[in-house]
Amino acid sequence: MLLLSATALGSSVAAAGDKIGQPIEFPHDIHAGKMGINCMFCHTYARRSAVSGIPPLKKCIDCHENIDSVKDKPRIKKLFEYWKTKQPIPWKKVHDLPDFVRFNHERHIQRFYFQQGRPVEEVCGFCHGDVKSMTVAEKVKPITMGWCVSCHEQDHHVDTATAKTTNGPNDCSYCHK
Amino acid sequence: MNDISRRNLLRLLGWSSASLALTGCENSVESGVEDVKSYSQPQDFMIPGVGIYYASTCTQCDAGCGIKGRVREGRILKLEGSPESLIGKGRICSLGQAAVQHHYNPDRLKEPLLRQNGNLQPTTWANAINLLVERTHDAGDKFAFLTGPLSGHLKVLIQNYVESLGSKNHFIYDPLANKVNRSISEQIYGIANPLFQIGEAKVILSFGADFLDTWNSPVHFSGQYAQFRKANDSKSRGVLIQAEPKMTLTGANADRWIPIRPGSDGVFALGLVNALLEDPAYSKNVPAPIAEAVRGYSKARVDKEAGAGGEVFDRVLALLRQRSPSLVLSGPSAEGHVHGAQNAAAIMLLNVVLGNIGKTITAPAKNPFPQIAPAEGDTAALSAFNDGLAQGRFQTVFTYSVNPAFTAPGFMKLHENLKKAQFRVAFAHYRDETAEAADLILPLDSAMEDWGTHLAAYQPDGVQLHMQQPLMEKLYPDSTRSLGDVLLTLLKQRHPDEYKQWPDYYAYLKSAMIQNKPSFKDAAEDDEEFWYQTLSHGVLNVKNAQEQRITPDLKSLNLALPGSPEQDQEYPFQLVPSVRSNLRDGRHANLPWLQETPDPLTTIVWDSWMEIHPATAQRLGISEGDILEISSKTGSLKTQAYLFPGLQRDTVAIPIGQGHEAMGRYAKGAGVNPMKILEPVFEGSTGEIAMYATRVKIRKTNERVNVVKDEGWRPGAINTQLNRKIVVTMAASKVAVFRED
Amino acid sequence: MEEKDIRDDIAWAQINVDVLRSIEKPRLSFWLLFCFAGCLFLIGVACEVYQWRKGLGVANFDNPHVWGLYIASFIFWIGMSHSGTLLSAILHIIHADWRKPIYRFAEAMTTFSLMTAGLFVMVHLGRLWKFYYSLPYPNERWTWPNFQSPLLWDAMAIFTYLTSSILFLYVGAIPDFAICRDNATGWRKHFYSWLSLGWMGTDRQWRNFRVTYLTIACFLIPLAVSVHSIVASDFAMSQQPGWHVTSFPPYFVAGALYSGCAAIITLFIVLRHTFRFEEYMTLPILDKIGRLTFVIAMVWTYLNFVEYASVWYGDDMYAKDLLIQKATGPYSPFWWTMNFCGSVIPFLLISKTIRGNLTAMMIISLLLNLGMWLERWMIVAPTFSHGYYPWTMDHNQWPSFVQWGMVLGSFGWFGLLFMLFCKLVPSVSMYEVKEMVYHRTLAQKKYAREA
Amino acid sequence: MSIRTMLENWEKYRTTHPSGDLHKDHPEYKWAMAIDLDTCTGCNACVVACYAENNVPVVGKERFEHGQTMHWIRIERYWNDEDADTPNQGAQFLPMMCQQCEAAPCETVCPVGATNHTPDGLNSQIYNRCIGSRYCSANCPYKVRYFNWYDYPEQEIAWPEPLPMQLNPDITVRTKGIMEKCTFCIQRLRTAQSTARTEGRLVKDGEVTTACAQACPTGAITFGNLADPYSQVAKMWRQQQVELHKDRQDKDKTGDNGGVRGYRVLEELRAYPSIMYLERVRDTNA
Repeated sequence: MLLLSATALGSSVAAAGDKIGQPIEFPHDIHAGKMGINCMFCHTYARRSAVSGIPPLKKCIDCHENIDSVKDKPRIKKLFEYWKTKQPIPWKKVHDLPDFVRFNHERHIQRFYFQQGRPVEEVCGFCHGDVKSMTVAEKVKPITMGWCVSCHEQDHHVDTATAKTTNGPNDCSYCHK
Repeated sequence: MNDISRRNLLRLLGWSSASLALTGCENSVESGVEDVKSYSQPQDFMIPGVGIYYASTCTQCDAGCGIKGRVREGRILKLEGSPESLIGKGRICSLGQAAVQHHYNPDRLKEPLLRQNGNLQPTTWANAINLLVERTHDAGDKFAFLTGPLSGHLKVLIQNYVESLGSKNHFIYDPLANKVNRSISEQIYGIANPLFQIGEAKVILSFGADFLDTWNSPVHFSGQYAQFRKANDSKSRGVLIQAEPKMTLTGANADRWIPIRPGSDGVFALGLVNALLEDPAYSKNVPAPIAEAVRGYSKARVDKEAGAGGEVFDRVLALLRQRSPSLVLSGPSAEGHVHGAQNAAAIMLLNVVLGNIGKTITAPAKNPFPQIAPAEGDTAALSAFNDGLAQGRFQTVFTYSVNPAFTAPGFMKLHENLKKAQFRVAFAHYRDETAEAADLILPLDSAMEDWGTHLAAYQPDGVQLHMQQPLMEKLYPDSTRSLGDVLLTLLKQRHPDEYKQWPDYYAYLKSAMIQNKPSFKDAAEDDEEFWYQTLSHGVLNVKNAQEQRITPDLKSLNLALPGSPEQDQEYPFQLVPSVRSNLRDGRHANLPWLQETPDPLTTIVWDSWMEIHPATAQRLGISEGDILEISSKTGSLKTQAYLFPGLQRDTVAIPIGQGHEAMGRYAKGAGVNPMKILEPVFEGSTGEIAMYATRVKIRKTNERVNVVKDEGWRPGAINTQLNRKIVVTMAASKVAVFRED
Repeated sequence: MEEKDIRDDIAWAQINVDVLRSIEKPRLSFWLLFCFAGCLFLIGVACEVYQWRKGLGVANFDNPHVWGLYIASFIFWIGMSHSGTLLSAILHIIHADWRKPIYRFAEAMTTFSLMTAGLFVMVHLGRLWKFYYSLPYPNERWTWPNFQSPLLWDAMAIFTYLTSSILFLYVGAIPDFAICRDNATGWRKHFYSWLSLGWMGTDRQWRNFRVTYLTIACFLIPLAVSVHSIVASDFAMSQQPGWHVTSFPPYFVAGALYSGCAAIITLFIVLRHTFRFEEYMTLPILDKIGRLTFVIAMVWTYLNFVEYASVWYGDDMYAKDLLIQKATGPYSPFWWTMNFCGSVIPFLLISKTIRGNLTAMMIISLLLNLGMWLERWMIVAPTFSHGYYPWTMDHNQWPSFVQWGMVLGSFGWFGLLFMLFCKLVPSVSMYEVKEMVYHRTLAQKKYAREA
Repeated sequence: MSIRTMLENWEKYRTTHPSGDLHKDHPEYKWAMAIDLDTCTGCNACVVACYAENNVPVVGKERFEHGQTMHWIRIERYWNDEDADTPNQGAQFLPMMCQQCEAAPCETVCPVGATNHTPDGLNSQIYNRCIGSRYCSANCPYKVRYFNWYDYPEQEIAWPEPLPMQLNPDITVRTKGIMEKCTFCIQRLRTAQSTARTEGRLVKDGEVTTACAQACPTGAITFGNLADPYSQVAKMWRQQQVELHKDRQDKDKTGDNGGVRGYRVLEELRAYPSIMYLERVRDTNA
């Protein structure tokens, strides 16, 4: 039995910080870092929906149509091939929570970015790490329940009229579906 | 918004995650395992993780409620009622809810099948179309097309096609048709489908009209029923009286349920008429000859023939006198006899006598589009179709949205007769019984993938046109097609220049709608905008639809009712092939949700059963779960017994819709099909199949099973509350009335 | 002058020989029983594997019958466990000498039936592989089990009881391990010298030994009582008709002692035969156990009656309905058998001749335990068949072979452990039997002198 | 990790009886229902709607026969004793689902706290915490908790391809060994609450409803926030003189409830259910 539990405990921790092979090695370092583009310019759904989704192909094209300097780069070529065939790019999920977890991007961004006006690097980076320093995204934070709880159990002073609690919801049913 | 961008809009994403959702509660945080896709070119309002509602029309039954489908990540997840629809008014029934399971059904046809040397082989659409063309080009009157009830532009296309082949053989068949009712309404009210203002009535006397579950437009009636039951300052709580041999769901909700002898409805009604006419206040409503004709129907006679006279009769009479307006409805159990028309006439006469015309029975608004107006079916059409086959008059036969091989009564031998046609084509979603008998099976788009326009036969409050539009990408884009597209292709072969302007059914619909734009309420100026409006609302209200009035006509009213039949010793029981709302005529028997949902009255699932009255059962030594052999003059079947008090004593009931021999894993082999033992009896004036006129005998076999049902297993014939406060009942007279705030 | 519990002219050396022989070469019947138990156990294992892979449905649970034989047997085995330790401890404190030859295996019985009970909690779980959620261990999620749940109290109480009764058993056996060590050779020598913790039999060791033993004994008595009261609260704390009864804790404890004594009688006879213990497990002792059993049986009968009466005269219609159902419904055969075995059969024990007849006692003890097992089942099952809610009442449910298989398996598992124990540990406490012999011989010398 | 959290969490599991001051117990939301048995026709629309919304598996004939069905809401049909002859007044229908009790018998007994009370007055079920001791179901007076006796998702009958595409992504598909039950469509509630919170307001009445209430063709089911005195459901509870924190309503103490129809099933068990039923009505003149 103990052995059983040991394995069960062990399995709940996923490997952190390893690079994942993506169809296109997307350079976050250039976009977010060098160009300093706001995360939510591309990840536009994160503030409007529980799931952040993936930026639609159109987003990439709209800009890259007009950036001739990099048109011949292999990654961009590949991008336009997908666009021509109207095929969605089969990205791999980097931060994939279990099916029984309900994580709400919208609430976090609305609260910390829009209500408290914290810098986007901090708000997004808190869970996704310093994306500026990565090409394709890497999972650097454990995002296990314990890690979530480490915030939700603490008191955060919030001075907006609407927020009723001083920390996130602690009730199981808010995050478990 | 054109077809192409619409397809993009529905571009699927996250299919894989859908199937992975089955991993449930055991997995942990992952990285780089699942795929995540994005729309390539989404509309602004398409947000992953947020459901979007698209308006469409429910095609599960012919009521035609408007629906809104919740689409997420390009998948249709759930249907809700559309508040804009005047029929459903935002509500939806169990059938409608289950429609998504037709779309995602694992047994859907995924490719055209052609019969080659005896068995069905996969073939291509191109090949199929060629076959259709060559087998029909000189078919002429040797061509027959059997469909279910139709309306909208699909009806136009089908009719045009049949016409273009020079054939007159378009048969519209509806196994559950209320044709008798329509024809008598036509005769008395001058309108086939008058509106029943159930909400306005203070007392309803219904002769087997199961308006809450299976009759005409159940969801709409249910909404009205809620008003009917509500007491407020202006009106008292409505009283429902149901007279029928087998308790329907409506009967189960009645304040007084009267088990009258099958077919004696007319007698009961005329008894009431006769009693009412003694009062001049009522007699002024009817001409003398009628009063003369009904003179004979005394209370005593009603008691003798209907088995429901005496005190019950007086109660009903008193209520009808005290509470006006009332409403009297005639249902299938009254009409499904040789003298069904007379029964219906007698019942509707009661409405005239009570002066309900114009109060609770009103005329619908006039439909300005005769072309796309609903074409309702009947069972006489099946007989005609069957005769044609039997005489070998039809060489090429098409079927669509019907399953005659399953629903046709056994005595018709339709299955054999079908073989006489050389080329049988089934436009189908499943390999049902009819498809199995066909030479060519053509897989159609599901209702969630197809376009269409619908006009309801029972249309309350004006005229409303319902749009049907795809709620998601085709599951099998290359192998299923819309019937509309197929017909257009075929029509182009016949009259190229007439039809060449429309690339496909979608374009045809769109242009047709835009053509009719002027006749719709607040339609946008710009065509594209109007079309967008049409799709987003799903319904179009017809501008100042012309009102109609009812002037009852009691001339040539046939009230000649037969006396009570003498006891048949050999076949002592009357068979009621009852209709289950969730299976209907059996077209939904392959939906797991509906099979698993208990029948409201018996709570039995996944099977058929025969209902028999506990007292009768005791007399015959039958107990629950005994396998019985029920035989009529034309055949016999075996099923389990269920003791059910809601029956007239010498009546037994077997629900229809089960007993499929094909149609996929969920339907096949579940239960039995009572249609197969119906006697060849037809309604006198309309030639409809008399569904309720079959007599049977019962033999107890020595087999026994556990009846699979939801109610608990306890000793005792019926399931009571054991004096525990679970369902509490209050007398209407006691109920406190609250003012609506 | 009353009959002695055991002959007092047995030489101490003789005792060692007799007892140690049981560890080396028992009768053939021992091995037969051993294999039989093994087979039963394998059946249980097979059922568990099947259930683990398919899900609990194969055990024919349903809504409302969410509990079944597993919980019933769980209570039964917990009950079993009461005889040994409790009796041994109580009798030790009141200096009832006749306990000495039998308490060792009784305590072993306690330990092993507790282990068996534990197994049932496990196989009962829907997600056995997640059972550790119910342990209060600090974790990064900052989640804890629900300390309100009687099930959690159970887990803790049982665990405490198990550890302390193991301790009691072990401590009591140290001097005997030493004897074994001195007489054994080969691996056994190492084994026993390891167990006997360098026991030399010095005065100091004896003194400490007495104190320790007495302390544990005193500690065990309240513990044992509490354990079964807590198990009873699984039901008493719930809200269901037939369970929500105040008198459950004492009722359960009595039932536990009852089945425990019956079990002692059974094993007493078995051991006496297989290990040729006629000299030590003598009829006078059996006679005393018989009397004890009868007394406890009467206590149980009384409490049982109290339960029925309080339901019958109380105004809880639900509980009353249920009681009527038990007596007349589909469960009635078992219910009446239960009452018969539990309350009528024990009256046979009044007769001294029966108490002295091994076969009779064997049969009686088995019947009593059958009754006790049925009692547990009749507490659990009917409440589900005929609870508060009329719609879900279901009188047509029967445990599947999987459940029955596991019940058999549990007896096998218990048998295996117990017989293994007897093979490794002297199942009669040698040093205490010697005390008996010693004291009595002294006493007789005294008589002689006075005469 | 601290003892403080342990005690806090523990406290959270503890079910206290409603104090009578709704705003103390539930400052923002207290989800509740009112079901009118006079307009409920027993048509089963709610049942199928629930299957569609909550990924409830179909179990098939054999499992159903063993009483291992999973429907979260069931339509019950009772007769009177005298109906055995002729049911003159029809049948008695009752939609029964989890009553979301305020002092829920199931909550206190769960060994792992997988079912506990939420701030908005729901009786939540945390699937991935459940170890399947089934104590909750054993202690439920209404027997409305359903256990996954088999790995239903893996059963061929439940979701053969492509049926899984219909599954609602907002709610888990439960695997074997887990207890489940009606949640008042918590996924809908949470979404609505999150939107409201973002807009800095509370959920409006009628903004969110359960699948069963939305489908009901006669509108017999009313769902809403009892803590909002202006919500439809709160009005009905007031009108029917049913108070959440009472195990015996004042109007019933006289024996004659003065024609007010509201009642709660097995109220005397002091579980304080959140679903009020309105008595079925029959006209004795008929």
